[in-house]
Amino acid sequence: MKKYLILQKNIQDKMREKATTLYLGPQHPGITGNMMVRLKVEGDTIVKATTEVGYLHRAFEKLQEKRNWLQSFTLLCRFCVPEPDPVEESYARAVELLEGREVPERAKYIRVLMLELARLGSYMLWYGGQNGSLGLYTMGQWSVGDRNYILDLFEELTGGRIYHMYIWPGGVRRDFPEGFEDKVLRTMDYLEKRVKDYDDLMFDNAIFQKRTQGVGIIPKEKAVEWGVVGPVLRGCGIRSDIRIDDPYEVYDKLDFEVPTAEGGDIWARALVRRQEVRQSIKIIRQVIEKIPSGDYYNPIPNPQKWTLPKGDAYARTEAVRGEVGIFIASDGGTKPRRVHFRGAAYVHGITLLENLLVGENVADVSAIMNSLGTCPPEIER
Amino acid sequence: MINDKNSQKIVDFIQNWARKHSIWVLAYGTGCGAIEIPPTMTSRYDAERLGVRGAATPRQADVLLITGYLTTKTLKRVIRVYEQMQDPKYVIGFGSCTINGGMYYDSYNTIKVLDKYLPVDVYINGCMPRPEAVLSGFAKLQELIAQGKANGAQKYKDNLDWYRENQKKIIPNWVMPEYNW
Amino acid sequence: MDSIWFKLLGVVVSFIVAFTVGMTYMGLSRKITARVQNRKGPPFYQNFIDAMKLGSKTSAIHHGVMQHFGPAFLMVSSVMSLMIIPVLNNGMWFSNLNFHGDLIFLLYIMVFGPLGMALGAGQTGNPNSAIGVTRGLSQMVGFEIPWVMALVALMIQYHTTSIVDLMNIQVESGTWLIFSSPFAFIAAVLAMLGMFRYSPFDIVGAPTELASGPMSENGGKYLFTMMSSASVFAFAKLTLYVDLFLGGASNLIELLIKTFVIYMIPVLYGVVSPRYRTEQSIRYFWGWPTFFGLLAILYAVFF
Amino acid sequence: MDELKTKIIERIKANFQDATENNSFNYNRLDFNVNKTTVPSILFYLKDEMGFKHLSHITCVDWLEEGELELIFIVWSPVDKIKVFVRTRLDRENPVMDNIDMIWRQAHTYEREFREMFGIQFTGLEAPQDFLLEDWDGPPPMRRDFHTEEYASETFFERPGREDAGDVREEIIKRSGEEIPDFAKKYSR
Amino acid sequence: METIFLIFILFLGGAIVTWMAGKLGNIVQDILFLATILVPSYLFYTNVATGYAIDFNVGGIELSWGINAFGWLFSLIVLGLGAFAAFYAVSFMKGKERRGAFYLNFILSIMAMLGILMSQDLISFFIFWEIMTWSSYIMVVYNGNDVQRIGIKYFVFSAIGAYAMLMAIVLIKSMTGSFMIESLISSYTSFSYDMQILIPVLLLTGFGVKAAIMPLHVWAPGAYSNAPMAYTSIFSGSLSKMGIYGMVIVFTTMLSYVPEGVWFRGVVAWLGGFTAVFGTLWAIKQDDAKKLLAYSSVAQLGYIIVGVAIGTPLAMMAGLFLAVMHAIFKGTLFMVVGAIERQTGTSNFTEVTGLIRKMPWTFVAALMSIIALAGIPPLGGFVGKWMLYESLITSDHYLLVIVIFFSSTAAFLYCYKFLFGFFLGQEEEEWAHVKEAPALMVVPMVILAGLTFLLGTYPGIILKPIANGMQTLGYGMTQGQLWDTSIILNEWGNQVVLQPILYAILGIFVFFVIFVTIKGYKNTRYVTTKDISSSGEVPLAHENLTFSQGFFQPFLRAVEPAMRRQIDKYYTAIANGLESLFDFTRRIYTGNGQTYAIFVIVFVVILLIFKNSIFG
Repeated sequence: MKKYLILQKNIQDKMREKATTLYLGPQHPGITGNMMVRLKVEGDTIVKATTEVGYLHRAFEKLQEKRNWLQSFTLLCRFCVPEPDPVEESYARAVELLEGREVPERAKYIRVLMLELARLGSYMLWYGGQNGSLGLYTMGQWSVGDRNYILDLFEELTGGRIYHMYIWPGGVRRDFPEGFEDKVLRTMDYLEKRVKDYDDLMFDNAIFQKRTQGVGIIPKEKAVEWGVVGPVLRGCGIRSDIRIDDPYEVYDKLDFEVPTAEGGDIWARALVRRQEVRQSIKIIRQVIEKIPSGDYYNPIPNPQKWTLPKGDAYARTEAVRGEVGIFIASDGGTKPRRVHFRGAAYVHGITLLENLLVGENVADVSAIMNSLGTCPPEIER
Repeated sequence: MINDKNSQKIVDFIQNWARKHSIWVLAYGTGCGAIEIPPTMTSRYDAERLGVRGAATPRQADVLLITGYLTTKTLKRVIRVYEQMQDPKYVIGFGSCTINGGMYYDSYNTIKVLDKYLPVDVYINGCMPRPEAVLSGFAKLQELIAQGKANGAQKYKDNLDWYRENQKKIIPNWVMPEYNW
Repeated sequence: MDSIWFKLLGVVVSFIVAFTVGMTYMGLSRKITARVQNRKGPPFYQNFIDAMKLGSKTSAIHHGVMQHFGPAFLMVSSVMSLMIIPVLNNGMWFSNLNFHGDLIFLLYIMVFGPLGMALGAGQTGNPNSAIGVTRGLSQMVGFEIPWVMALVALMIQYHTTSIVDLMNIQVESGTWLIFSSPFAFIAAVLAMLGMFRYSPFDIVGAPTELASGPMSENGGKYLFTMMSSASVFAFAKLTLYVDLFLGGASNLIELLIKTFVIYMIPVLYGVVSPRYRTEQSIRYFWGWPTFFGLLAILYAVFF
Repeated sequence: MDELKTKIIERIKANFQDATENNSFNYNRLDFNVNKTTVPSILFYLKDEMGFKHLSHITCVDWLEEGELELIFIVWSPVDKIKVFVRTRLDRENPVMDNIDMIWRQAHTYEREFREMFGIQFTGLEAPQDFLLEDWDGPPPMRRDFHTEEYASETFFERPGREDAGDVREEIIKRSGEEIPDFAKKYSR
Repeated sequence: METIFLIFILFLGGAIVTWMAGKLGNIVQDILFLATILVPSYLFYTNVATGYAIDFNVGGIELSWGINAFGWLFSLIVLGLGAFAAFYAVSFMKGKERRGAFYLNFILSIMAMLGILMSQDLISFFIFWEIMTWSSYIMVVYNGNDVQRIGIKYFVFSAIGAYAMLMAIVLIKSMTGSFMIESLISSYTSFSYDMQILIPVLLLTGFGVKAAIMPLHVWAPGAYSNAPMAYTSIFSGSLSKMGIYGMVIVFTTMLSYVPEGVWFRGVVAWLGGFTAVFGTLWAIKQDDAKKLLAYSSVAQLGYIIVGVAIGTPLAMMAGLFLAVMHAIFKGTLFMVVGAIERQTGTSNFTEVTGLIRKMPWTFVAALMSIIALAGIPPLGGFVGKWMLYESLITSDHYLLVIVIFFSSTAAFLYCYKFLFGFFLGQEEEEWAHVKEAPALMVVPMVILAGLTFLLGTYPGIILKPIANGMQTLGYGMTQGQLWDTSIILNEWGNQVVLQPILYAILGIFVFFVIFVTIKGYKNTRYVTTKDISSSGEVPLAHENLTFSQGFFQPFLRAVEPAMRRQIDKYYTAIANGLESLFDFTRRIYTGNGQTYAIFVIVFVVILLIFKNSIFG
């Protein structure tokens, strides 16, 4: 096991260092978004890695203090662009927890549908990113192209491809359009077919296996302590999923499995994600099957005058990258006192990444980052 | 011999035609708009059929795509990258936030008007612009290039002092090699 | 007909042919890759436009004289290879300098360019370039072994080191060397995967790690020269394979068909492969390809 | 759930006298208010003795009117499936807090952020001063007495907006020469 | 007086006078030094004809000095490189301590090498050999650092070689009754079978140490890198060639008469092949330029040994041509390292960087020699490499050619490392003050580098003396058979015509350089190496952007299994074993006179048994 990395004191040292500095980002094809990893390399082995963030700091949490409870949604979905729905859902649920507002059953099912569709879409991007980082660009072309079908569903349901602002406190913004269920099922049929193609191209590929097995290993016994969450944690062989452990919406009424894989390397994480795509499709089918009819929205009062009781709430959601959560604190006014977002990448992208990269090969940095699901806007907000 | 002026015209026409159909976009996702770049490049929208293609380093790139809001920290890098690009070079402002700050109008860390800091050739509005909008932005840029009107780099060169003044207002700690074009 | 000016004209003509064919092939490979990826893809002449655009860039920077010379080194390598590889087995236009078509000389002139380019990349001072160069050179040591084994097998089988002789042998006997020394062909083709630097052997300029590796600092006219050189070189290499194993070609159409078939091997293999790390690719080349090379030598010695 | 909560409260109260609990939630959440000096030890205790291995979140709330900053540590037990909030209050004028990144390494990141955004000094935190911001010389921006709108209008250029709120599509068409597509016409005012 | 004696007297006297002349001032000493090198060389080339020899008698031992065409070829290496190195040394030694000792040993080495070439008898051969060894040993320990390890290693191996040679000489004398090389060769076939094997083995061991062949190469990297660079250029360039000289004679005279010769040749050729491979691999690993070049020398000597050992006309010619080329380019490269070390104070790649704009002429010399070393046309190394490959292929050494080719391709790696490490990469602040080396150092380097260029196109210049030399060794070769002024051929009749290739390469190069230069000339700018596309970031002052640590790590990782076994370790084990043996011996020496007497008796008995069993 690698030694725990401790930031060195002599950062201000003016002597020329021995190790070569490589800047991976912010302008770099291999970086996942706008962030920077400062690599110190000797040969092609990394001796030290420092994540630098802040290129995307838009002060969301400051701005949300200036918006009322509902206006926050325009900002919320921009927290993490590939998969904005879990953030919206967390926020809506946190508000509901604080206010004690009931949500209709149908709305809960629709939320689950949204979350799982978002999960699928995000996995499609991950397919592209993970393979792009290893040089298999065909996979990215396929999966990102197929992701458009999911975005089409979003577009029909919510009006937006990427940003939905669909899940609101008290339910969802609008009901299914006519024939939407069929479209969802058709899309799922198509994706199931495609996922098999992906397996052929990616998981059955000897080079992919060679490149990913034994790279970026997270030790199982340290994983929870290091703050590893989501598929990355399940890739270490630990069965942990907020959908099961701390169930929200209607996940406890749905039948699905939480896949795990042993090893803690990129390959194990990829295996977990491979299964999760299938589980998501299964959940979506169940949602379409089980969704009750009825009201989809428990209306909130005039947002300009809508106040929440003093107190705070914290809601967590299982996103693709892992656990995301929203903490809100209210002082009893029409605007939040504090909204604080917890992203998985906040841990994965900084301390965990810095830790994992030491001793790895330069060639694997991008693959490791992609397998951890580092998403810089989530770190910087 | 051909008249100098006419031959220059023909050469310009051919060069602009080539530039128009070969747009190498610098791989720099400065903001959240970068999420619509992969769909634009991949199978459904396939920008490569217009000659749009990614370039890894600024030395090889033609177009700097500012995908959304620019924080002050990123602005510094963007300027650095822009100045390392080789003429002729173009800037596309992407999304409302580059035009007027968009929803970040009151944020303390993002710039609101991109064209005060960099010469923007084409703005694409929307938050965020759909791939179709991005493609239409590229088409607009192609049109401008063909007409020889996409001369932001020249504007930057001519008004360097003015741009520098604006930039240095935001970036107090200015340590960069001089721009010597 | 033997005058120096005629030869020179022949060089220019074959350069133009090589440039055009190489560029078109690269464009076609982009098109084919796009079709595999469910896309329409750029037009097949997209590479010409890219080259023209790069050529029409108005400014360029360099970090010193070696970077300035780098593209010229590359060009020396590719044009020299083109000149000593007989393009057609009876074309007087394309005969160039082919009486020098010595295989060992070819081996060395083919590394001339990459090494010169490496010097140019080194002078930029960009660590990405330097790392890319070290990867490229290491990988070169990898694939040169099976490649040389294949060539040595041919040499000892036919007692000549000249490409022209090998071509004539095929014309006279009517049997392509691909049939009479199949193991050498396998080893050579596997080595070719590395030579073309398509996936899975494209670690040299892997974008997700090193931006574009040795070419990180080159733009505009430098990149244009390199692109042209790459296309000429690609054509030269393909012609070499056709000359050595597929019996050469008596006219351009035949040559185009044969080279295109050979060219599709690395392209199609590359579309569905991620890239190897450097040491993995070296080990790959020293595995099965070298084994086939040994087989080829044994075959040549004992049969 | 209630049994579990009482058990946890008992154990915590037995070890940390200054901890006051808030057990008013009907879901898996439990709050403890402690002094800031107790925070490292209670977190250590929760992590090592009671199975709260997972640090879910750390957050900071600025109570400007009360002159205090509230730090909240949210820990989660994968075994008992319960969240515990450890809350403490710091003086707003001179916020000093013990560094806890030896308990959870990821707390390091939170501490860097709070140092920058709220001006909380964590004793023994070894990290570069800048985290999200670069060359920032104003007050800590997440404090409620920092007014972002004023700062933005002072620092950045603003594009002047339109005077009226009329329909500008005609104007745009005139400028660009494009036709309004048919589907859009029915929305015309 | 005979000119031959005059030459040696001038050398000897000049050496001593130069040594003493330190008090007269540095310039006088320098001039004396140069004169001592140049005047005898001039006399040698003007007055000593090839094939001429004088016999004389000292104390009842018949001695014979003279030069044949083969020796004359090597004298080119010795005196030619010696003269260039001497000019270089004058400037190199400016302001250094112990100049007198340096000059003395330098001259003695040159004299000893010339003496070896001129010796026609084994006694004077051995004496000159020992002078050469001792003078070079003093140079190895000249700097005084690491004498324990490096000096003793060199000393021990030289001693092993010398004793092997001495034993062979004694055996020869006991069998032929004469020290003359002629008589050895003529009566070799009449030796017993054991002797026919033993004498070449002993002689090859002796020569192999100097030629740094594989199991005996251990001393070379340390010794080459530890001597002053001005001397190392002749140490590696000429001194090692004396081993080759001896080997060639052994192979072409004795071993060509006996059937075991083929077997010998095979073993030595494969040893040479492995020397080339492992020398190259270890060279790639080095971070110090001196070490790198030292290992590279070992590897290059491996090629030469392969060519010499295979011994077909083409192979022999390739080996000898490579020997000449190696003297030129390796001499230059050591001079380059010396110049860089003099100007910067270090020869470590991880420290020095970006000197190309500071030391352009040194760079030109280094570039040319490196291209020659790598064997890339149109420079001289290519001719040698080509002939070597062709000879191996035509003489059915298929696997050896793969081994050699591997080593030669892998050599590109260290070649690039050498150029990149010193000259390319970031131009750092700490080396901003560095200036070009003095003219007296630059000019020899550039001229030598130019020679590689000349020989690459017109190898006939040097192939003619080589063919002449080979004729005296029994190879009948005429111009046009395997070579011409600018054409090289193999035994199957395939040829490379070098002249048009040179013109073509130069033409294409100049054309495209002009193209790149005039295209957009006005808007082409030079920017500093700090202005690189580092992902949009501006690097901090203390951050190192030069890639110099672990340069070829991925490659080394791939060949790691081959490099795990280091031959040094076996020697260390032997040394440790010997140490414990000595420890044991020390216990035997109790100080008691009677025990000593017993030991002496036992020793004599063993000697008698040994003598009877061998000499029967």
